[in-house]
Amino acid sequence: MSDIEKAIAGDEPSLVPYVTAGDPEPEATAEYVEALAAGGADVIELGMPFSEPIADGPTIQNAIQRALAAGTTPERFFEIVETLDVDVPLVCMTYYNLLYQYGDRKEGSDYERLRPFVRRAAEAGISGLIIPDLPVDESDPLREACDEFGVDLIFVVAPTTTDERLEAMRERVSGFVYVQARLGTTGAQADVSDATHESLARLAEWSVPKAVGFGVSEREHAEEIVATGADGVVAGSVFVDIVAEGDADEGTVAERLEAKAAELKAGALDGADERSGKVTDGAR
Amino acid sequence: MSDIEKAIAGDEPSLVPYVTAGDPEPEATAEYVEALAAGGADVIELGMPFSEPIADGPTIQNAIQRALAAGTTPERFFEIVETLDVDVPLVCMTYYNLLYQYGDRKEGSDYERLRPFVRRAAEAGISGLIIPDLPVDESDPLREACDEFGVDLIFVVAPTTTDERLEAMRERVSGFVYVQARLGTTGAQADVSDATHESLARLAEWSVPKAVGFGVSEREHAEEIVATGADGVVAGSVFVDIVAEGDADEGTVAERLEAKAAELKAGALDGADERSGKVTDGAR
Amino acid sequence: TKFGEYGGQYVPEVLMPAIEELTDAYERYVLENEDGFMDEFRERLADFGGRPTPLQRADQLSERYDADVYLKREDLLHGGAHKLNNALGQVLLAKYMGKERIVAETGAGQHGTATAMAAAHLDMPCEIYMGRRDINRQRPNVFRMRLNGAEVVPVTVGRGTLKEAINETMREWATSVEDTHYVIGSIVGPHPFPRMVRDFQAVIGEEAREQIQDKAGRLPDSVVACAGGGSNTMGAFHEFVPDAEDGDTTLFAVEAGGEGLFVDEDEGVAPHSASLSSGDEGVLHGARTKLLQDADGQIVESHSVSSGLDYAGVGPELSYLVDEGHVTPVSVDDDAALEGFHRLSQVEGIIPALESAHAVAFLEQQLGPDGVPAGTAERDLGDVIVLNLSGRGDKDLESAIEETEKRDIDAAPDMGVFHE
Amino acid sequence: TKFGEYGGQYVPEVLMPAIEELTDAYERYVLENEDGFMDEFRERLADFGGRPTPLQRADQLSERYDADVYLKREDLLHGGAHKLNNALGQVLLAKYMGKERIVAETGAGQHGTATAMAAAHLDMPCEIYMGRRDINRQRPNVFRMRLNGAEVVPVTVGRGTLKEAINETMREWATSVEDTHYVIGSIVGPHPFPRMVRDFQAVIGEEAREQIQDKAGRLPDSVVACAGGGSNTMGAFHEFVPDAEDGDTTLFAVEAGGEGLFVDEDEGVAPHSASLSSGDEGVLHGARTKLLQDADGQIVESHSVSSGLDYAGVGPELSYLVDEGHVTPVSVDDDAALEGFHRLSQVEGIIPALESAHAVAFLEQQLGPDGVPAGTAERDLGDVIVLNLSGRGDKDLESAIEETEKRDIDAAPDMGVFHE
Repeated sequence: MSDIEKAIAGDEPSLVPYVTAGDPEPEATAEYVEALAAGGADVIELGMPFSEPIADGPTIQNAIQRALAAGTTPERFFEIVETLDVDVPLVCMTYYNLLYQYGDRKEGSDYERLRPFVRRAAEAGISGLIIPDLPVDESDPLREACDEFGVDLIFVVAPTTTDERLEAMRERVSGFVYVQARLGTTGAQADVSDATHESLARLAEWSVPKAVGFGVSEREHAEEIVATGADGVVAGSVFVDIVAEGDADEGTVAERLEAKAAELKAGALDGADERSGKVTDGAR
Repeated sequence: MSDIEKAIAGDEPSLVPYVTAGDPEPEATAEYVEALAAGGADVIELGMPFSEPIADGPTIQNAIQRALAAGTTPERFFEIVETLDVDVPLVCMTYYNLLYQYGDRKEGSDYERLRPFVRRAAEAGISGLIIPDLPVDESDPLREACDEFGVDLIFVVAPTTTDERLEAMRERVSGFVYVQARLGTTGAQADVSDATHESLARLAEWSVPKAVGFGVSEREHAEEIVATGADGVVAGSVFVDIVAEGDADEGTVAERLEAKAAELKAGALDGADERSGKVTDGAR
Repeated sequence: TKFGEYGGQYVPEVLMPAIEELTDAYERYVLENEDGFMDEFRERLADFGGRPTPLQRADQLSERYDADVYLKREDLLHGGAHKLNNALGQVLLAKYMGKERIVAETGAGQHGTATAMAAAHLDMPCEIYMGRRDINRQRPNVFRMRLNGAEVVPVTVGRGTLKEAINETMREWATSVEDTHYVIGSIVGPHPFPRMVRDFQAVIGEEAREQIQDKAGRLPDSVVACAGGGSNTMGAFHEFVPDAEDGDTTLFAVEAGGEGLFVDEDEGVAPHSASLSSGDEGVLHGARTKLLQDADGQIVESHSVSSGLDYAGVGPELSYLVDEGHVTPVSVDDDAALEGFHRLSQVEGIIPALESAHAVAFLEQQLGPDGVPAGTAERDLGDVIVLNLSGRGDKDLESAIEETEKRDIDAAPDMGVFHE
Repeated sequence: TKFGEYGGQYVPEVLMPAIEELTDAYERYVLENEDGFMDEFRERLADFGGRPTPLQRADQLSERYDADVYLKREDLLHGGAHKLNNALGQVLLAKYMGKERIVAETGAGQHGTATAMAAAHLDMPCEIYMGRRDINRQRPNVFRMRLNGAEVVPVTVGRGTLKEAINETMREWATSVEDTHYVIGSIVGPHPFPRMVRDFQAVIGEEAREQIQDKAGRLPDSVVACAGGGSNTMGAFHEFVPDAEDGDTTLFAVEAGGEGLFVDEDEGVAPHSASLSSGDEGVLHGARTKLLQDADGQIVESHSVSSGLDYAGVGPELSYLVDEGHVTPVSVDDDAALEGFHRLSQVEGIIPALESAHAVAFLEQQLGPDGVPAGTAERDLGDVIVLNLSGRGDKDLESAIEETEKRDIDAAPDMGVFHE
C-alpha cells in the first residue's frame, strides 16, 4: 500500500486540496502547502503549470498563467517540491507533454522519454501523478515508469466513463481513483451532483480508495460527498481563488487556506459520522 | 435662308458663344447675353439646364447644376429668353428628355410630344436647337416640329462621324453645322486639333455654314479655326468660366464676357484675313 | 436597336462610331460566335467565374411559404455577384475588338470590382471612374479594385456620386473611343449595351431553367428577381420570357420601394427606385426607358437602402416587357428588404446582398404569415418559385447593421454587445 | 486512432465517451454511408456550397513560371473558403447523431462563420466561442456569425485568443456532451477528428485529381497547398497520396515562415507557424503531432501575417506523411506571402486569402525571376502544378493593406490616396 493510498484510505475521511505550484510566484508555494497540511490535508495536489490546460476551468487556467509568467518551469516545480517541509504525500497534476519533453532525450520510446520525469519527480518527493489528458489506453509506458520509481498513477473517472474503460483503469490505477462528481472541467460550483453516488457505486469493488472532486467549495459539499461513501474529498478552485485574492482583511492567504482546509476536513468528518449513523452538527 | 444661317454665313467670320441660362441665377442671364452681343457675338447659344448633361464637361456640368439649383426650369428658361433685348439669333442647347416631357401631354407620338416645346421656343424667340443626345437617326419627329415653327435644327459633326451618318445629317441640318474640333465633350483646352481641317474638308459641299467648337478659349484658337476655313467659331467653357468666377478686380462678369467675345471675334477676323491672303497682327 | 419604343441610341454624335463598331462586334462575336468568342466566354465563366452556379432548394423558406422555393446562387460567382458575367463578357469582347484599355464607372463599387477582376484576368489596363463621395463610402471596394491593378479615378464634379461618374466616363470614352472600350454595368445605356449585357447575363436563366426542370420536374410558376438597372433581372428572366408569353411562368421584377412610391417635386427627390412600377417614359443615359423624373423631365434623385438598386432608370427591355404584360413589376420597401436580409441569413445560412434581399422580402410580403398579398401576385407565385439570389451580402454588413439599428426589425439579431 | 505514432486521443476522461460515440458515428455514417449520409452531404455541398469548384488554368502565372499552373478555386465555395466542407459535414453528422446543439471555437472567425452558416442551413442552434480580443479584431466575422443566428460567446480568460477559446469550448463540450457536438475546425484534435475532417475535405483533391486529368491529360507533377492546422492541405493532398507514394506527384505543404524559423525561448514565442518544417513531436489539443514548443514542452506563441495559419500545431496525419517522405514541408515568410497576395490579385484578378497567398508565394520563391529555389523543390514542382487556392481575401483587405504599408512590397499598388 502506497503512502497516498494509506493517507486516503485511513480511518478518517481524507481531504485532498489542490494549488498550482508557483502561483503567484515560486517562493509562495511552500507556505501555502504547509498551511493546507496544517488545515488537515491528507494528500496535497500540486499543479505543474502547462501552457494549454485543456482540463482546467478559468480559475485554474488563470493560476497557471500567473505561475508560468513567474517562471515556474518543470524544473523549478521540482525545486519547489524539494523545499517543502510537510509530511503528507504530494501528487503532481500536469499534462502529458511536459512529461514527454522532460530531459535532454528527444527521441526513443515513450517509456524512455517519460522515465526522466518520473525519476526526477520521485527524487523530489512526488508520490503520485495525475495526468488528465493521458487516456488510460495510452498510459502503459507511464505506468511502467511509475512502477519503476514507486510513484502512483491516479486516473480520473467521469460519470460518463464506460464499463470497458473502467475496467482498463481498475487494472492500472494506484494511490487512489479520482472521481469526477459531474460533467465539466475543474471549477468551484455550489452543487455536488447526485451522480457522485452512482459513480461510487460503480467503483464499490475497487481496492484503491476513492476521492471525489470537481466543484467542492463548502463544508456541506465535503460532508455530502463523504456521507455518500467517498474515502476522500478533492478540492481545487476554492483554494486557487484564495491565492488569487491575496492577503486581505480576513487574513493572509496562508491563514485562509488553512481555515478553508479545516472547514472542508470538518465537513468530511461530519460526513463520515453521518455515514456511520451518528447525527452531527453539520448534518441536515 | 434662316436668321441663323445668315448670321453665320455672312461676309465676316462669326462668333457663337455659349452660356448656361440661369447660371448663377435666372436674373443674371439677360446682362450676360447682352454683353456677348456687344462683344461681337453673331449667334448666342443658351444652355437650358438638364440634370444629366452627358455631352458636357465638368465646367458646364457645374454651371448647369448652379442654374438648376437657382430654379431654372424649362419654362423659366423661356421667360428669360422673352426678356432678352438683343438682335442676334438665339440657339437653345439642351437634352432630349426636356423636349419630350414639355407640356401637359404625356402620351402620343414623338412629334406630338415635341411640338409644344418647339412652339414655345419659337414664341419666346429661339431660332434654333442643338440637342446633343439626339442622334440624326431619331431626329425626324423633331425636324418636323422645327419645320412647322421655323426653328433651325443644328447637328454636331464629330471627327469620327461616318460618311453614312454625314449624309443623313446633311439631309436634315439647318442653320449651321456644329463641327466638333476634336474627340471629347465640351471643355476649354489649349490646343485645337488638326482634325478641324479634315472635318471641314468633308463638309465642303454642304450648303449650310460651318461653325467649329470644342476647346476654343484664346484669340489664336479662333483665328486658326477660321483660317482653316470655318464660317464661325463656337466657344462655351471659356465664357462659363467667367460666369463661375464672378465679378472680380479685372471687371464685372459682363465686362469680361464682352471683352472675351471681342477677343475671339477679333481672332476670327484675323483668321479670315489670313485665309484671304493678308497677313495680320495675330498671324504666326 | 429598340424594344418596342424603348431603347435606342441617344448619345452625343462623337460616340456614335464607337457604338456602331461595338454593335458590329456584338453581332459578330456574341450573336454569331465568330472566332469562337462565345465558347471562350463560357469556358472562362466556368473556370474563372465558377459557373454553373447551383440552384438550391431553400428548405426552410419552402416550409415557411408552403411552396418549393429555389435559390439561384449567383452569390457564389467569383466576386460575389452576377456582375462578373457581364464584366467578363465585355472585357473579353474588347480584347477581340483589339481595344487596349477598359474604362468603367461604378457607384457602390460592385460593377467596378467585377470589371477590375475581369480586366486583371485578361491582362487589360483598366480605369474605374468613381465619385469622390462614393470612394469615401465604399472603401473596401476601392481597395479591391486597386488590388486588382485598376486605376480608380475620383470624380469630383457635382455631388461626386454615380451619375457624375457616368458622365465623366462617357466623356473619357468620347476622347478615347479608338483604343478604349467602356464597360457599362447594366442593361442600360445606348444599343447595343442593353441587349449585349442581357445576353451575357442570360446564362443565369439558361442554367436555372434547366436546373429547375431537373429538380422540380417542371417549369417554375414564377421567377423572382430584384430590379435596379435590371441586369440580374433580365439575366434571370430572358430564357423564361417565352414561358411567360405562354402563361406558364410569371416573372416578378422586385423594385426598391424605399420609403414610399412618390416623387417630391420640390426637392427633386424620389425616396425609392421603382422606375418600372411608377416611372414615366423618357430618355436617360442613352436610352428611352421608364424613369423617375419630375414634371419638367428633370431626373430626380432616387433612393434605396441598397446602393445597387439606387438608380432613376431601368433597362429599356424591362420597360418593354412590363408594357407587354410579360413582366410584373412589384416593390418592397427598405424595412421589408432589411427583414428579408435577416431572414435569409438566419434560416438558410446565406447572407444576401441588400439588393437580393428585396426579392426575398417579396416572398414574405406575399406568402408570409403577416403578408399583404398584392393583387394576383400571391396566386401567380405558385408552387414552384425560382428566386435569383444575385449577390452576397458581405459588402453590406456595416450598412445593413447600421440601417437595422435605426429601425425595429423583428428578425434582427442583437448586435449591441459586439458593435462598439 | 493513429497515423504511425501521431494522433491518438489525449483528452480528459470526461470527453472519452463523446469521442467514442463520435468515432462510432464517423465509422457508420461517413465510412459506411449509413442512411445515405454521404450522399446527402455531397448533395448539400453541391447545392448549398457550390461544389464542384473549378480547377482554373492561371494563364499569366503559367506564362511567368513556364509551367501549367492550375488553381483549385476553393475561394468560390460558399462563405469564401474550404472551411464549409468540414463545417457542413460535421453539422450534418451531428444531426444524424441526434445532437441538438453545436459548439465551435474560432480564432480569426473563418471556421466560426462556416459553422454558423452550416448550422443555420441545417436549423441547428449554434454557439461559437471566441476570445474577447479576437472579437474586437474580427468584427465583420462576428457580424456574419450573428447574422446567421449563432450565439457568439466571448472568452475572457487569459489573452482572449484562439487557444483560450479552444480550452473554453472543450470545457463547454465536457459539460454538455450528451446533446452537443463540438465542431473542430481543422484536422487536429483527438481521433476521429483528424481523419473525419480530412474525409470531409478530401472532396477538394478528389475533384482536382479528376479535373487535372481532364484538362492536362495527366496527373500533376506537384500539388501545392498552404498549411496551418492543415485541413485544406490534407483535403487537397489526400487523393494524391498514392500518387506521391508512386513518385508521380510531389505534395508541398507551404507553412507560414513568419519572420524566421526560430523559437525565442525567453519570450515563449516563435515568430512563425512552421510546425512541420521546424517543430518537434509532442502532445497538443488531444493529439500527438509536430508542434512549436520550448525545451520544457511549453507550447510557444506562434505568429503569421495570416491569422488562419497562426497555430502552434498541425494535423497529425501531415506530421506522419512528412516523416514518411510523402509530403514535403516548405515555408515562405510574411513578406513573400504579401507579395503573393498582390501578385495573384493583379495578374489573375483573384484576391486570395493571406493563407492561400503563401502557396502562391512558394511558386515565386521557386520559379520566379528572383526566386531562390530550395533543394529539389524547383525540379519537383514540374510542368503541371495544382495550387489549392483555399480561400478568398476579402476578409484580409484591411490587414493586408496595413501589413503592406509596413513593408516594401514590390508588387503592391499605392493605396495612399484612398486610405485615410
